[in-house]
Amino acid sequence: MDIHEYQAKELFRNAGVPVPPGEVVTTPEEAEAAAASFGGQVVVKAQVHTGGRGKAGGVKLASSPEEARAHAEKILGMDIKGFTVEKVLVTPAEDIETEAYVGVLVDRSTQSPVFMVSPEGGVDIEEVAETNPEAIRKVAIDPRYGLLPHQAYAMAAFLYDEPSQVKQATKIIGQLHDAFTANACSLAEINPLIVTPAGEVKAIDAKVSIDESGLFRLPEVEAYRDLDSEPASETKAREAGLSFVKLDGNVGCCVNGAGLAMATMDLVKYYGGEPANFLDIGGSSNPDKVVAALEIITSDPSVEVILFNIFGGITRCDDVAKGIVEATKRIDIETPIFIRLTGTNETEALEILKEAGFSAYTSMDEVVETAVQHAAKA
Amino acid sequence: MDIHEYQAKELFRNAGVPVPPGEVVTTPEEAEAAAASFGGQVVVKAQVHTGGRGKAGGVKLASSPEEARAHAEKILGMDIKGFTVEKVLVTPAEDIETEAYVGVLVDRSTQSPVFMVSPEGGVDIEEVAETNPEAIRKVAIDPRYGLLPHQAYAMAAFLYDEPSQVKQATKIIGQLHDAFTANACSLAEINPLIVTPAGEVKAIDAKVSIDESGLFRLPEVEAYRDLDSEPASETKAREAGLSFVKLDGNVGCCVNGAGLAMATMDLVKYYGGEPANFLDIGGSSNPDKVVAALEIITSDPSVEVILFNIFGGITRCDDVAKGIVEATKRIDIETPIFIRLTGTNETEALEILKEAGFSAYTSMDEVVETAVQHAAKA
Amino acid sequence: MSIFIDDTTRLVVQGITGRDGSFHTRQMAAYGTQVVAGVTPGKGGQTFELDDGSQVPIFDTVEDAVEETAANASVIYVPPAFAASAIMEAADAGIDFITAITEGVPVQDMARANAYVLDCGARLLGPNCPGLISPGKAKVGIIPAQITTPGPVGVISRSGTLTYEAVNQLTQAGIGQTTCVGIGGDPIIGTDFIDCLEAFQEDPDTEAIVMIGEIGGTDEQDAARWVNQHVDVPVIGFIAGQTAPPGRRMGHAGAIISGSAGTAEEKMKTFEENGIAVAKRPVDIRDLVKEALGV
Amino acid sequence: MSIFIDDTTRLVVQGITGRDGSFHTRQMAAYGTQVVAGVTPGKGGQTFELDDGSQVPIFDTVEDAVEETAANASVIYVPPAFAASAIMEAADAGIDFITAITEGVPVQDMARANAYVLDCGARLLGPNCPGLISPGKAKVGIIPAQITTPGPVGVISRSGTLTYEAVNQLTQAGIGQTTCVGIGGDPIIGTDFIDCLEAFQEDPDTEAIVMIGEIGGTDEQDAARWVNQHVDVPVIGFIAGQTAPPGRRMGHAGAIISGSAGTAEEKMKTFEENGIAVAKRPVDIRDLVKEALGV
Repeated sequence: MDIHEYQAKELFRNAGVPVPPGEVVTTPEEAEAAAASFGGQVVVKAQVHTGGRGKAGGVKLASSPEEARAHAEKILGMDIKGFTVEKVLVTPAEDIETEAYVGVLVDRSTQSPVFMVSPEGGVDIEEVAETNPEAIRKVAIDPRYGLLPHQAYAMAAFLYDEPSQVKQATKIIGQLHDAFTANACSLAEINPLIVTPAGEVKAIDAKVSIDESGLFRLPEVEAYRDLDSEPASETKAREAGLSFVKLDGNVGCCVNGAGLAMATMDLVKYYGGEPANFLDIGGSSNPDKVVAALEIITSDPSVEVILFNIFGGITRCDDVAKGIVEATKRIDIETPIFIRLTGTNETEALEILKEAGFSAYTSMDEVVETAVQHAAKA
Repeated sequence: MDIHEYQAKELFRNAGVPVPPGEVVTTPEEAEAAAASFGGQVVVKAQVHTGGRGKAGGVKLASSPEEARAHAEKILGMDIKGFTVEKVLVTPAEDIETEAYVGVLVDRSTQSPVFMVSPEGGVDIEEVAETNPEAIRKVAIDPRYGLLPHQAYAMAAFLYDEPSQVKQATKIIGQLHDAFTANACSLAEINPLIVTPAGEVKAIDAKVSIDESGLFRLPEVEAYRDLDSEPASETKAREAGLSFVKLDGNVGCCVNGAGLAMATMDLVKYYGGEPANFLDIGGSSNPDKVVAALEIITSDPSVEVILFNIFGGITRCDDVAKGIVEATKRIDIETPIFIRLTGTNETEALEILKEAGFSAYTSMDEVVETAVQHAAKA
Repeated sequence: MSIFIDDTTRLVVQGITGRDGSFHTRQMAAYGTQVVAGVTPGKGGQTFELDDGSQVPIFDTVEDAVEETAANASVIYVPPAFAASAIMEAADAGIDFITAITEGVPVQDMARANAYVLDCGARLLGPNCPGLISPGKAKVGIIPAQITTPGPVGVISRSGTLTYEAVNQLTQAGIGQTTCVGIGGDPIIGTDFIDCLEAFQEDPDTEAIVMIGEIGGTDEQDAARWVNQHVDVPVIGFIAGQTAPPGRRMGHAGAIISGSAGTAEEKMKTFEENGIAVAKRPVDIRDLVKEALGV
Repeated sequence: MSIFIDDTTRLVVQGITGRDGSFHTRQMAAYGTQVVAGVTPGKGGQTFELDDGSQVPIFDTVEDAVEETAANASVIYVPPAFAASAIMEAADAGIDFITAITEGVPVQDMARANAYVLDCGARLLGPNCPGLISPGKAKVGIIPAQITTPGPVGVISRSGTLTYEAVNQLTQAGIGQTTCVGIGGDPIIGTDFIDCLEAFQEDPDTEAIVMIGEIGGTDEQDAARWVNQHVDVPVIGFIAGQTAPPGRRMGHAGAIISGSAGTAEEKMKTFEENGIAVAKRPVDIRDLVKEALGV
């Protein structure tokens, strides 16, 4: 789960990281008031779950409250890579001597948290990694010991020469690690970590992703979830216990299992179609889930056909078939449905579906090809 | 550093361990008032840094405030194994169904904290270890991982059968471990951990030793140090940065290095004498330390002779000799002093001492034998 | 032969009295797996009845179960909050092979648990995996046994039902399996492709290997290079998620393309570069295996 | 020969600019030890001048020092609050042999640091120890070099000045040492008696071993049993603290008799039972060594 900059800054502040103050607002008037309360120059920053806000014009410096209001007016409602800006953060502008990058993420290959730090901050770290890999230092954190003091120091000394800055950065790296572990983060980064002309080291941007699996222990972080920032269909899917990702095609997919769901999407593409979504209904044959899945899929006006691909292993195919029949009774669906069911109790399942008037297939390729052809005709 | 039961209970309470309330008082009147405020039966418990309080009559049940007062009167001022009772803890009496033992200590052989638990609590655990070792379960805690949930559960399940009690004890074991690590304990134990007739698991006695080396991080625990409970000489030694332990003999010993100090004491005994103390002045030749050492030794009326045994390695013997001469100028000492100095700058040192009128030796055996003979004559 | 489990495996089920645990215990036992013990804290001393009426003793702890029944493998069906602890408990009790079915284990919990398993010298499969089956010998986890049959193909997969799809097609074509292993879809897992490849490479009965990967991470690439250097039998690969957009998690916690790494295209390219036959569609897996085995 | 250190040892001094660190760096270098680097955070790039005018480069981190100077041993003179971290830093930087002189390191810090050193495959001596000297070759720590001389006796001790006493007597009697090791007086230490015994047993030049123990713990008893089973050369033992009362800490954090274990009497008894000649007085050590060597 991605959270907004202002929320990430709150987590960092709680861990002791020096982060300048800020106010999140949803109207230009509030932006003006916030700028006035801070005095001096402020920055107005779009709060959206995507990078590249700056290039898109979502981050603006304002010299006066009036200017802040004008910027907020432009930024609020702006579309950045498909995300509509609903909130802006107003924060005092800082004088910047140097910009560094400090981040920590769960690394799959070392199976541990890994810090990445670079004195070249303020830019995309992936770019630095490509153009100047020597400017990045990576330090794996042994999960048995956590971040060790000498590791934090060595990273800080890689960023700075000035002992006072090294000292401040050592502390901040430790605090960032605390925030990372306390909040089940999969990623926590400060970019840039700046040094002011007075020699103070501060975090002026913050990015955090939370491991969804860790949220059950963190209701206060779960509360950060911004439902406005995701399609309503994804919110509904999550609430129904489904994995759903909206895509741009016209073949609505409903599959059990994430791998099979991806393979089904791929096969749609293989036969010349475009999947409208990723949807994993999981192992359950609960009609409520099937209803929710169908509601979500049909709420997308682009969807021309609905494709079920169910491999009955532990899940019994006849249970799923009953669920589909039950679901289509409960909601009115005009979109044609193509169903493939195979595995446990397949014969009974096909019987149930045929009785209810559905086309039913046992081959994955056959059903996908048919559905794609149908969608192309629509 | 040993702390009192009431202090240990405070640390445990801070970690969440269920500990009945209690009040520490220094007068019978206060004991009566405390008993009245709790109502019902109370226990009046001597607060001293030694075990066996019960057998010595230092723990008494009182059915009324008046009785609590009477008990406090007897217990306050009582001598238990050389410790004078200055404080008593008044605490509500608990009904007890079962008594268990739960302790954790730093174990030298596994180089890690080790838990010991036994369903046979309320008695000396060393006794249980001898008479019924199967009633004790030991679990080493890997310092890389800390106490793991399954370890806490397995210990609790060893103590209790009733699931609710297992659950409570699992939690308490975790809290005890938290208290142990947060307070640099070398030992933290609950004995007994009781179950009340209502099925509640509670700690009704607590014992904690703190690793002296960890105190620099824990000013609030350092403040627990009870100067009344140790000889004034030991307080003075600690403040002067000396290691000092008062003993019962008449040969005052002043040595550099703990091992050599013990070996010197042993040699005093070997030649038929009795050491009056253990005293390690460390590696410093600072006259202030020598002054403090001499003041401490001479404040013991039993001391008949003072024995210096200095091996000059890094410490230069001439510096120590100067320190001794300087020290004896600053304070007036009538007790005869026997000095052995050997090692770095030994010749210069012996010169300095002879000039100041001291006997000076280079052999450890010779000086000890001479000092012991002199003490025997005194 | 087979890898990791066979008819000598003595299994303890952690969470045997739960909904999933009890269901799958019956399935595993019915398949012939030696289910020797169950663990549910607080239910030690009770027994769990199998379909044939025989009783599996339940213990409070894995340690007790190992002591009483000499269990050497465990399978975990406990809720996510307790899964990492259950894994560590099994490792601490001396279990050699631990399979964690549980989905949704916090990834930082897993980092610690994984380190612990290694420190104990045990092997973990999962979490968030369907487990494994050595057809005709034993099954640990939730793979439907009826889609498998004994034979010469080793199957390794990050997915569940996609694996069933592929295995089912093999079985229907008369091609059996030595062992089918689901390694799971989480970012941090115990046993990875290379561990399985190594085991299959050492198994004389495995004559071809199927690797079913997906987007996210670079495990498939690493595995491909390992195949190139160490594997003698033909390897057939498939990658799910060719149409997955970057930055979006596709169900599995680990199925997410971050940055430039982890795309299906990249993985398939690396497969090809390292001599792995790449199946474009699931059904191609069967055909490529047939070709490789010459049947 | 010698154990742990010799003339190939390349030493980095952690805390080189501190009071103790700077003094002993000069002493060690003057003895001929190769002091190749110093570490003081914030002073990287400066140099430390030895008595002969040569300059030792100072680095911010041990990692930098190892990279630039190929140091393979470190000695630690930093304050107690930072000592455990300094130990872990040295181990992480790939140092093989770490000597921690610092006294007063919190024991729970040490438990973690010790585990870390083992995980890194390094060896730690100390903390709270005088270090070691291989006479004529190298000295690491604070043992006064002038009381030692090359020869056939290996010395292991939990104490500082008591060791000097014993070694001095050997030297004055013309009996030299292969290596004198002070293992330190803390409850949790890196290298123990058995580690040293093992090293001396493998050292062809060590013809007799002196073990100087003290009250507290059961290391001496364990060592005595090990001697009985594995050591071929004569071993002479001494235990300090025969007159120490139970329950009182005698200076060293580890010198405390708890319960029935750890008394000097018990230790001396176990020495005798395992064929170790027991010295009653420090001066007897010399005489027993003479007897053992037949000189």
